[in-house]
Amino acid sequence: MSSPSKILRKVRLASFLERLIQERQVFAPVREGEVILIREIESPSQVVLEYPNAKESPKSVLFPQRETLFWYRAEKGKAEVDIPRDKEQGRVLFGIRPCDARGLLLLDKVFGGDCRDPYYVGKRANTVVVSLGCDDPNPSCFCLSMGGGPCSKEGSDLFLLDVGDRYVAEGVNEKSAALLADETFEKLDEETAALAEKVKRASGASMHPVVLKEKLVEQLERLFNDPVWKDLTESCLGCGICTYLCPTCHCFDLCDEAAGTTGERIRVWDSCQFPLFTQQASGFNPRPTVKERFRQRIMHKFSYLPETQTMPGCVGCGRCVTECPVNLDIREVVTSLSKGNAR
Amino acid sequence: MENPYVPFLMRIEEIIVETEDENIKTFELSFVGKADEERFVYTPGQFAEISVFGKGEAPFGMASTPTRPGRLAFSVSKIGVVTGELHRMEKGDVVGVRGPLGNGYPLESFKTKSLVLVGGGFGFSTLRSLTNFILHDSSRKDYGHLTVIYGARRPGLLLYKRDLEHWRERADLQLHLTVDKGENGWQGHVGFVPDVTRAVAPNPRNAYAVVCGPPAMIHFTLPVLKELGFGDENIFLSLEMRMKCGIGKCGRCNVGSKYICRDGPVFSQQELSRLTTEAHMQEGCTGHGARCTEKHR
Amino acid sequence: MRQLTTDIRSIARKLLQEKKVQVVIGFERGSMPLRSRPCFVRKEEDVERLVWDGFCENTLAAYLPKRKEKVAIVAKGCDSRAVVELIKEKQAQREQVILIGVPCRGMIDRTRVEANVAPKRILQAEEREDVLILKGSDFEQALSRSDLLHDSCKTCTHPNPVLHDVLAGQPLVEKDGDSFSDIEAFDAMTSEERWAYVSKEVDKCIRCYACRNACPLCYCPECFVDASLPRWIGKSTDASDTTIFHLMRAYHLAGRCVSCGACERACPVGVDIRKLNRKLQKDVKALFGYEAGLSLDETSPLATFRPDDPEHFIVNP
Amino acid sequence: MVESGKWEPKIVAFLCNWCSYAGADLAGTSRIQYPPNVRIIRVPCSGRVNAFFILSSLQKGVDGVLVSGCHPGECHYLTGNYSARRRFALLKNLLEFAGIEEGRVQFSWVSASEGVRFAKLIERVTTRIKTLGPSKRLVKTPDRGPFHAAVND
Repeated sequence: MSSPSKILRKVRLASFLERLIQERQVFAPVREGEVILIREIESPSQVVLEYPNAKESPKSVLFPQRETLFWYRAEKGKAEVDIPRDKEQGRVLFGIRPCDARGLLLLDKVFGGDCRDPYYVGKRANTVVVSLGCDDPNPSCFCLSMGGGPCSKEGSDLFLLDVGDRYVAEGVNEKSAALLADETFEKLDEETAALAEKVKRASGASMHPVVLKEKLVEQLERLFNDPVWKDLTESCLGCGICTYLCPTCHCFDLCDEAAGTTGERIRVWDSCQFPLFTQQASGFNPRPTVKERFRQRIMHKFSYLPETQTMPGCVGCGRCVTECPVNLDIREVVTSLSKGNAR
Repeated sequence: MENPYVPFLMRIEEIIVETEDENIKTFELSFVGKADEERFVYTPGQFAEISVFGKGEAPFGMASTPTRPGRLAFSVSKIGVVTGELHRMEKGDVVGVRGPLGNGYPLESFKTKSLVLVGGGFGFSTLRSLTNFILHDSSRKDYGHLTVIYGARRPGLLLYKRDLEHWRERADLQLHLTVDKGENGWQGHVGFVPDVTRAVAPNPRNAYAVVCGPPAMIHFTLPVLKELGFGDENIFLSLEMRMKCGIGKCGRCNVGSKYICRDGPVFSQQELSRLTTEAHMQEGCTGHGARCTEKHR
Repeated sequence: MRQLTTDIRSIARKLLQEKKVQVVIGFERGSMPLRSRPCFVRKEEDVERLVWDGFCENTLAAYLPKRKEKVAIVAKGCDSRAVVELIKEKQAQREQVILIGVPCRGMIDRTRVEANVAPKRILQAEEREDVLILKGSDFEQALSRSDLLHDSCKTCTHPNPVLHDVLAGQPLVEKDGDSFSDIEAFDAMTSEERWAYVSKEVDKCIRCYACRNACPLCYCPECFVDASLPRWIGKSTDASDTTIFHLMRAYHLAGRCVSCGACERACPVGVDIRKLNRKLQKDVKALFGYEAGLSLDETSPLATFRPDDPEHFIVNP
Repeated sequence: MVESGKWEPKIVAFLCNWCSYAGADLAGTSRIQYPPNVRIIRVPCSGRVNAFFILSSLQKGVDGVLVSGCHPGECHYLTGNYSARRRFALLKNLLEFAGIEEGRVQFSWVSASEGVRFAKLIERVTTRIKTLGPSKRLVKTPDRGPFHAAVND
């Protein structure tokens, strides 16, 4: 079902993106100050493709931090509701990393399922994901240990691999057909194909296998009340960095913003690390301190999601490892838990 | 595509002040749109998210019985932003409703069985729905002996006083009301619900127990039921967690691999024991129901 | 650096042996190059985990509020000033805290180090006096330490702990007062330019509250951000709400912020948070002659007043 | 508000109950003319004015905020205006530093007997804010989709 691989020369990338920008919204890594972020681009010159990974994950394109669910006007005795319509013009997520593409896979499962979220599912349907394989992963990356890999194609529609002066483009599914039909793509020759295989094999080597995951799910069940959690989480500040930058974290809050008789119900990101997440009106909070909240994040990603969504809630992108102000390393936490002892 | 976040409109037809401190009111709502009424098929134990436009949403169990068409009833305790606004509303005002949500009580497995409904304080609303449903002519014969044990802190805080009158006159229902502190003119039991349950000692043979109320009451009632011989698979609980989306997406009510809003709120004690021990926290056994919005410690 | 590590370890071991404290909060080696992180030592044999280097950037005083046990904190100059403020604000008792003072030569900003050698990967870093030696798989490079410091450390005028029970290492020569030249330069811009700058910075913010949670003096049980009756600001990253969040957080720290820079170091998206705090710090010094965290018996500026306080800003028609 | 087509600023004034509010009352009873742009909110003391009152007003689209209390030394609660004075000094500097135009937020002392002075104060504050024009910074401009027209009714 996937179309044959082709070549995209780097010199012709700009013209390909130029055409793409005409008909669709193209989101790609751009540099803002010293930080690389995924933003909509107006011109190909903004795109930066030599980058370990963006600071924020591309989930913010399909599941933005603030999204209007509906507008309303409400007066005495009557009310009207109206739902925003998504732009028909499709989106392209260009140049995102395989781990983030894999993150979208989990979001598809969570927001899909029996009771579908029309906002996410609507955007996702007309979005083409073009992922770019990693040839030089960060020391904090551990996608291999989470079932992914620097050249994994999961969650992606068109997979690009940098082999020097060109990219090898592999169509993963029919969604990439329209893009691959563009004339900047050339037939794949033997020599480039061999080069691609070599790069693929080498890409995983620099990433030392870090996380022992086999017996993790049973250990987590057994360790739920183990005092090891107190030591593991004592330095945690309870901020929202790890959940907001995570490509698979999807928890949100619903609230109204109103002025006079009109207003809107919006969805905003929320974090299980914040105390109000489970604070009940009676004052009782089942997760009153940082220990329970940090444990919930680990349990949800490595025990509950594998059971309900058949894949862990972590793709090993390493953002929470590099960005945690107190360097609480999820790899160490998971490794020590799967061995059943404290750090 | 069906949008599970957008509420349909309902109008306030009647407001009943349930408690002497006027803290809990029951709102009788009628459907503004006919199509919404047809679609809203629910069973007792399910809940809905009520939208007060401009203030937000909050989950409430349906206190009305499905056997009474055209109307939904919700009991609202005045405690926060949304409930505060609801308590300021009058007849004719319009609110948004999303639902029915959650799984509701397992009526099929209750059939031909005796039922012991144990409720406390504000948690009694869905048990009222279940009781009225069972007592309705079309379904009373499907169920066996019915015992209702309902307690509150003071007589003035008992909800649904008119229903309690009707129930007292019914021969096919054993009603036990209790209050923590008796007052003059009070004939019912005096004491906590768990102690009254032990005194009433309902027969566990061929019977199910349903417990719904504040975590502390659940925490002390469960051992009594086990003492009386009710097995884990015969005890059902309606759990209380902070909820927002009601459709298992926003992650708030996640306990173990379950979402209380979608996989619950009704669980058998057997299902709960398989969940992580955090599930038992729902029965208030953390020991320190900290009134704690501690931001990071 | 190595001498300080051994000093801290021996002090900690003695404190734990003599049961003076139940926990020593210090730093241990991190899980990544260029990282050290907070650690909580309760047993003597764990004392070996304690280290001291140029990456001990967290403000450990943030772990003090509401802590019941007797605690020892490895404290840089800014940490000690934060502890002074916390004690003045009744978040801890003086006798509950033992401060292991460490004169601080400034902490290294790892984003500056990585930018210096990008795209090369750093596998190991070693500090020798004023030089930071970086080793990668295929390179070795030495950088001068003082250019790589965090902004807060570059303008730091109190490297020596103002309060300590025991001192590790020798006090350093303190530079003269902070000239706030950057704040004066910013003040000189037009209000449109300043508003444009603030709006650009606030636009980066993702409301993760790392700045609030890393701050030693942001310990309110319910922050105004979480309040719902009344709901002061919205929960989304709306520009107006987020601007008010940063303005009010800085305002709530007026006369209390010790300018340790923990907020800026915690921010994942590089918002220039301290500019507002430093403006207030400059004004508090100019208007009320007060500097936060210097002495236990000096009342905080907004908790007192003087009849002849400046009122140049009062409109008199 | 815009009858004659000319923009008229909306100004909120937090007046302390014992002095400034009484001063405003005196101006009224003495039939002294002063611009109508001011909406007066009575507060027990200038010390009660929370910085959020000022910022929330600006966020909701108010064009100017005035806070007025008793002259130092005359405060009904003895020290309310003293602590307010320190807070306002810092707050005013912070807001202007962050880019809120100088003059959007003003502070004054008016005693109960200063009806004339109160009117002159309002005159001066209103003209100052008229020169600044409508307040655009910090205003929260909600997008209400099809209901947008009804936003500012």
